[in-house]
Amino acid sequence: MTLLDDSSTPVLVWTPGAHGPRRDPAPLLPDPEPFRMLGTEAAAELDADLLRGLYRRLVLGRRYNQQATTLTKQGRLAVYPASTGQEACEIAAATALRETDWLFPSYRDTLAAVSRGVRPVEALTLLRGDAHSGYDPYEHRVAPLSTPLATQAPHAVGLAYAAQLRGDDLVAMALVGDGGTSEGDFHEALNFAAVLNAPVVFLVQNNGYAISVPLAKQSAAPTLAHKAVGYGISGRLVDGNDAAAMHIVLSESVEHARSGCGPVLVEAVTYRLDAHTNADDATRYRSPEEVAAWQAHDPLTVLERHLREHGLLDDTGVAEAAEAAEELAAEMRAEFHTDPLPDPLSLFTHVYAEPTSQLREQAAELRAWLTADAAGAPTAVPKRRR
Amino acid sequence: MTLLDDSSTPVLVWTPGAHGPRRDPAPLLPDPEPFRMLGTEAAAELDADLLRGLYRRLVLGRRYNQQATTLTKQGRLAVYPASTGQEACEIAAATALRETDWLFPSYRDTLAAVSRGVRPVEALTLLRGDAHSGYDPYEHRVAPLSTPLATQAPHAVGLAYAAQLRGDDLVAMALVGDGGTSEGDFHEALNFAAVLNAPVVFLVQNNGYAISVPLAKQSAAPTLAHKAVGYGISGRLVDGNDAAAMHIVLSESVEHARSGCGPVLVEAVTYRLDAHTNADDATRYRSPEEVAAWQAHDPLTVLERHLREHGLLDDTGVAEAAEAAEELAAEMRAEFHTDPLPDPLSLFTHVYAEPTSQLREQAAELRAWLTADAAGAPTAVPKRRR
Amino acid sequence: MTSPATNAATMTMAQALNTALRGAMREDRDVLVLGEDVGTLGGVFRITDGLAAEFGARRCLDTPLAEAGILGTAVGMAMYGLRPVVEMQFDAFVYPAFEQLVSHVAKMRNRTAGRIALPITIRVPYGGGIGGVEHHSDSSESYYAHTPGLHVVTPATVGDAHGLLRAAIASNDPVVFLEPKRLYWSKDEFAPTDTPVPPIGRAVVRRTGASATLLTYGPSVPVCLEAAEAAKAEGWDLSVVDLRSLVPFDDETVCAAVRATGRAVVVHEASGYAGFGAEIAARVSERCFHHLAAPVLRVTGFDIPYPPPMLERHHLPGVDRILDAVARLQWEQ
Amino acid sequence: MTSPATNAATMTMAQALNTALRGAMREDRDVLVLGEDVGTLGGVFRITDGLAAEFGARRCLDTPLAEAGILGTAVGMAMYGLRPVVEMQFDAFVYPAFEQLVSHVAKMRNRTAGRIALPITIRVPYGGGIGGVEHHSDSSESYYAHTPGLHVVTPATVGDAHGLLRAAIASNDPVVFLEPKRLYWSKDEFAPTDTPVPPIGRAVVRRTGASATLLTYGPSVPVCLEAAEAAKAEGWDLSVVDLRSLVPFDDETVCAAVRATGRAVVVHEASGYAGFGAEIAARVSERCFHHLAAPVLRVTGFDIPYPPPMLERHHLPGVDRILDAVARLQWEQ
Ligand SMILES: Cc1ncc(C[n+]2csc(CCOP(=O)(O)OP(=O)(O)O)c2C)c(N)n1
Ligand SMILES: Cc1ncc(C[n+]2csc(CCOP(=O)(O)OP(=O)(O)O)c2C)c(N)n1
Ligand SMILES: [Mg+2]
Ligand SMILES: [Mg+2]
Repeated sequence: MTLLDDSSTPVLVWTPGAHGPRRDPAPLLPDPEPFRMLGTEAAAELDADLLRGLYRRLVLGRRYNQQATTLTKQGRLAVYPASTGQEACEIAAATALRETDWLFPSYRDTLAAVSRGVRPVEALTLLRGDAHSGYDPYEHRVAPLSTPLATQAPHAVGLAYAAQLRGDDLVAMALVGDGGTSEGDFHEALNFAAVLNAPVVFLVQNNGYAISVPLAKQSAAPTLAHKAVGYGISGRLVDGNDAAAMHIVLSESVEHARSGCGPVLVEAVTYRLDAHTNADDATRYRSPEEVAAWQAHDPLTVLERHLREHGLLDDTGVAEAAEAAEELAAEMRAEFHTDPLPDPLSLFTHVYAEPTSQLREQAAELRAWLTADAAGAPTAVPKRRR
Repeated sequence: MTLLDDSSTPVLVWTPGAHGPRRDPAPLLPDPEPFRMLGTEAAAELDADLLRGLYRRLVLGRRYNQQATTLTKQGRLAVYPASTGQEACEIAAATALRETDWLFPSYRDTLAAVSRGVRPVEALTLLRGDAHSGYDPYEHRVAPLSTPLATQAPHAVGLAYAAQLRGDDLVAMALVGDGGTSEGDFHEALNFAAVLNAPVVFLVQNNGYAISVPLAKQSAAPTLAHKAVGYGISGRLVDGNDAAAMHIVLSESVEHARSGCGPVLVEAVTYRLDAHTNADDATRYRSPEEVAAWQAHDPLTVLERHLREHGLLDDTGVAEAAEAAEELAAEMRAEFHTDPLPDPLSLFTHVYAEPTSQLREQAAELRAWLTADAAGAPTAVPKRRR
Repeated sequence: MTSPATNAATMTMAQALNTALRGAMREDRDVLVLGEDVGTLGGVFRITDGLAAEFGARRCLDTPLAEAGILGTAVGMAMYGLRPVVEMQFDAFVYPAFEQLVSHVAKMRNRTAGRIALPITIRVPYGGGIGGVEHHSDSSESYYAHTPGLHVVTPATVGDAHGLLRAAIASNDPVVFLEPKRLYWSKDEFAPTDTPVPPIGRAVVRRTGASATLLTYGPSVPVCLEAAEAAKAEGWDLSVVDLRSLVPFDDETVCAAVRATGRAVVVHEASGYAGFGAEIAARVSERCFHHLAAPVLRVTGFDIPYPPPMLERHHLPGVDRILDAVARLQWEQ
Repeated sequence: MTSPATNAATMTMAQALNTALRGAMREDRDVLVLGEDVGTLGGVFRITDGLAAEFGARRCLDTPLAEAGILGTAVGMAMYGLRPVVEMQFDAFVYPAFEQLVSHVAKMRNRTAGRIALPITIRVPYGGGIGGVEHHSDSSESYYAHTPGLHVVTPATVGDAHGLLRAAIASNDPVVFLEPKRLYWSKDEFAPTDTPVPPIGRAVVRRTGASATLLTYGPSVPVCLEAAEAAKAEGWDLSVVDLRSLVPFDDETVCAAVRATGRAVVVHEASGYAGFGAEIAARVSERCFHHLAAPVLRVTGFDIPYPPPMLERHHLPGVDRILDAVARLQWEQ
């Protein structure tokens, strides 16, 4: 079935008489316009529960972003890269996957992790600063947040391949930013996935910027989804601020991959409404007008408008969602109220399965210093071991 | 003119109302079949001198490959990756460029370098083993042969950008193999070239294999030329064994780049008739039938047949070309007749502009050992400095 | 640390670096800056602030997000005669460009027998102590120092930041220029015009003492100076040598300073194992063997991945650990 | 070097490595091999010969030509419970995968507090002496040894090649497995079934002598043994320690061997500056200070890019240079 099946027929090389494309590129190309549901006629057919569920998740997601941002102001988080404005993408990444599937998030995607069940405090541990990764990746099948951009994309391919080799039903989804698509690892991951026919969905959240660098300085492609054809896989273009469209396109893509039809590259066109992180000054590189234009297309507004217009949401529904969101926020505040006290000696515990003798020596040294410290060493050279 | 002009209009971000492709992908896509001239009706219109020139170069190129291979058997070359069967590509890379342009060859492309004027002995120095690079890159504007695959592609982009910045008329051509297209550097180079609108032509010689790995295990793309669209540049597909088609497509691509229309990705479909190198055993991974099929499509045969059929070549012409080729071969044999005696102390001369004090110490050490050696140190511990 | 001079002003190391770039770009139109966010934003640390405005977006170039591409492009630029200054956004993001660095940047002059020179400056904000999340606090100098063909320098003062960066840009060899990010906001009086450009390859003795010698560089220099102050209370008078240049190495200054005291401690942030301190300790032990009253000790980061912010203070060599090492220099003999 | 045993056969190191891979794949279906040309061709050095035929193309996987992709894919495989053995075709072609190696492979266990283990073996044919063109003879062990989270081993004998590779594949940590390519065709009697798997982290004393101790590993082990033979004529009786494991380091064995003679020379092929020998010399100088009658000397490759084939013999530490260093160990004292 796959290209590399043991039993495969002799490898195809183009022969002089058959030089044409090995596959028809036409079906791989994305639609010229991003796929949209909300605001279209087709939207009327959508399942009301699905939409209401997406709405509640969006409200939660927005509140999550706000609360995390507030935590940075209170010094409870060292830094926070908000996904405000991108919540529809983050959430759909979770709703499109089965529990047994895997998510490979990038550093901005804590909301996607939370949407898969990771507790906010664990998803945010990296950004609080007490540990590198706060959650057990195997619990909800969420790989650790990847800070080096696009480097987790090949991991998704390897994991999906391994599952396929074992005969397990599993799709891996890797999240990358528009900037991340420029990295070599992105290219290599797509190519490996295509050649291995690994069940992977690559979701590019094109939010228009890589920190300060706009898309026009990042890529000259017609759309980022057009990159798919260069790997022989399907490209999809979707409105990333349309939660229904996101859910549908990602679900279709996941099923495409799951059914053995190969990986899919999805470009979601969206916008980062907040600055890159709380430490960034976005006014240096984009205009208030631009931000305002996108605010009008806020995924939450778009969905709420649709729901209200179709009589699927009333003030009670809004209030209920808001209440759930407040609960989440309160839980986050409570979790972050206390300062974590990571154990300094934990520095040595997980470098290797067993600490080397070198690390044992160093741990002993640190222990001695900590003890001297606690005992209050003489004042002239405080804390020094004697 | 370029995307990054200082005076450029505010950067384009997709606005909610204008989500469609930023450029029409259709003109970027390669033709479904490789472009061919020889054997087509259009071939009759071709300039006879051009064709005869290509023929003479092909004959020379073939002889060059044979002679170099012979030199490995005689131990005069450490290793030789022949471009036998790919001579039309190698040669067209030279004929399509102006003297002021630059070529960035890969490790297999010594023939392309020689076709630009580099002396065979200098082009082959790396493979003889007396020095890393035998020619002055500035003399014929040929970058050193690049062994780490695809890594020279970004160099071509940087050089082309620098020339553009200085207002110099220059095109850079980078040669990559089908295997090399999988490397991250290939991707990054194409993307940089596209975004910077740098005048670069990327020529991929798709010879069906990366050592033993066939194209089907390297890429699932419709054609490698289809990768162009993902960068927003033009892709061209051409029969790499048709010297006329190669010359025309590369010339057009070079002029496309020169005139500021952006980089071009050209895929030449060809075949490596010899093994990967003299040290490789190609029977391990491909059948005699496959090789035979391609032998029938040998670029030299194809062109000779065309020339004879159109009365542009007779036995005298063939003999003349063969004679010139024999001269080249004789020259190569003469050049390689003697063993080079590289100076051991040259090891230290070009690490930095000025040797560091560390290197001066080490050079002195080596000098002392060499002197002791020459003086014939006592036998018990021969060559040891006392 | 520099003495007040005419037209001196107080500036931060970040400003001094910016001044150096601006000065080099004004004097030589072949100098250009490229990297992620270096243009409109002026870099995440604002080191390139204002350069795009003054010199245009093509000479202070916001590139796509791909470090191998950035460095590889710089190689091509340098082949054509430009003097590119590359900004790597953070230490760990040099790694994607490692092949370009090792296989091309470091080797190009050598492999072309001197025909192609690559006057590229690679600026790398490095080291910890600023509460950065993982991959933002690496000290990777050992990788570069072990790669023949690269110069490796790192300033510890505002004046040296300016001078060494000017020297790096003026060098006809590639220079890995390591900027201690936790010193970006350190301040000093300093006059760019009066300050001579220090030659690459010279260490400087920041403090002369008679008891023992601390050998250090970059972010650990102020820590060692602090330790030297604190050591006075113990009756130790410490020398502090700021290497400034890891490649080439100033054997002369270092060995003289060690021989003068007969005792030495090497201090750096990077993990100790096969770290640059091993080279310092090995050289000094070999070259000053008969002058040494005690083994050369190393105070370094542990052999662990750089820790999360809340634990980094335990990892970084501080005054106490340095004094502890000094105390172990076998004074009883 | 191993003593003849039951069912012993003479084989090359290449065959021993192949035997180890085959054995591991037979015993554990989670073991898989991936890399460039490892399948149909059996690798350019034929180390994976026959594995695709026996275990199928999906367990001995010819990948696309992209080293970061290969190693990154292996990371994902390992996350899912497989035990990938990656072949890097040549030493210098690890560099494109450096970010995956340093930022993920080395750190994954640590950054996930032990939740994700990466039992990946990264096989790297390394070192010179085979007349390879540029980028085919690098000794890059120092880069790996300085990266916490990686084990780094290198065999010098046929038996160790087998045993250490089995140990590497069995390890729950990532192991950089450096194969001295010029020893691929070295032969020895050896019985895979009888030979115990040596634990990673133990050095072995290959020769015991009283005059001085040579500390070495990988391709330099046979050279040192040869030097020790030649030294007899000078009246020197040399110990030779084969480190086998660079990380972890066997301080016990090494220090005992150095203390026993009071003199030591470190030998390796890699450039000396900030090379792994610096770590050995620094550790030994620190830990055996009062036992040392002379400084620890280093005999290494020069601080230059690896030279072209015709000059490599001048660069590589040979018997003469080793004996010259031994002669400089201050015997007159
Ligand atoms: C390999 C690498 N290079 C550089 C960085 C520094 N960096 C962090 S975020 C960022 C921009 C990312 O842009 P994009 O991929 O579009 O994602 P977004 O921030 O928009 O979510 C950069 C350059 C990094 N994390 N990793
Ligand atoms: C970065 C890198 N990885 C691996 C190699 C080893 N290698 C040399 S040639 C080759 C195959 C190249 O295939 P392709 O790009 O198709 O070029 P061709 O040999 O067909 O001309 C490989 C894997 C290399 N030179 N560089
Ligand atoms: Mg973005
Ligand atoms: Mg090929």
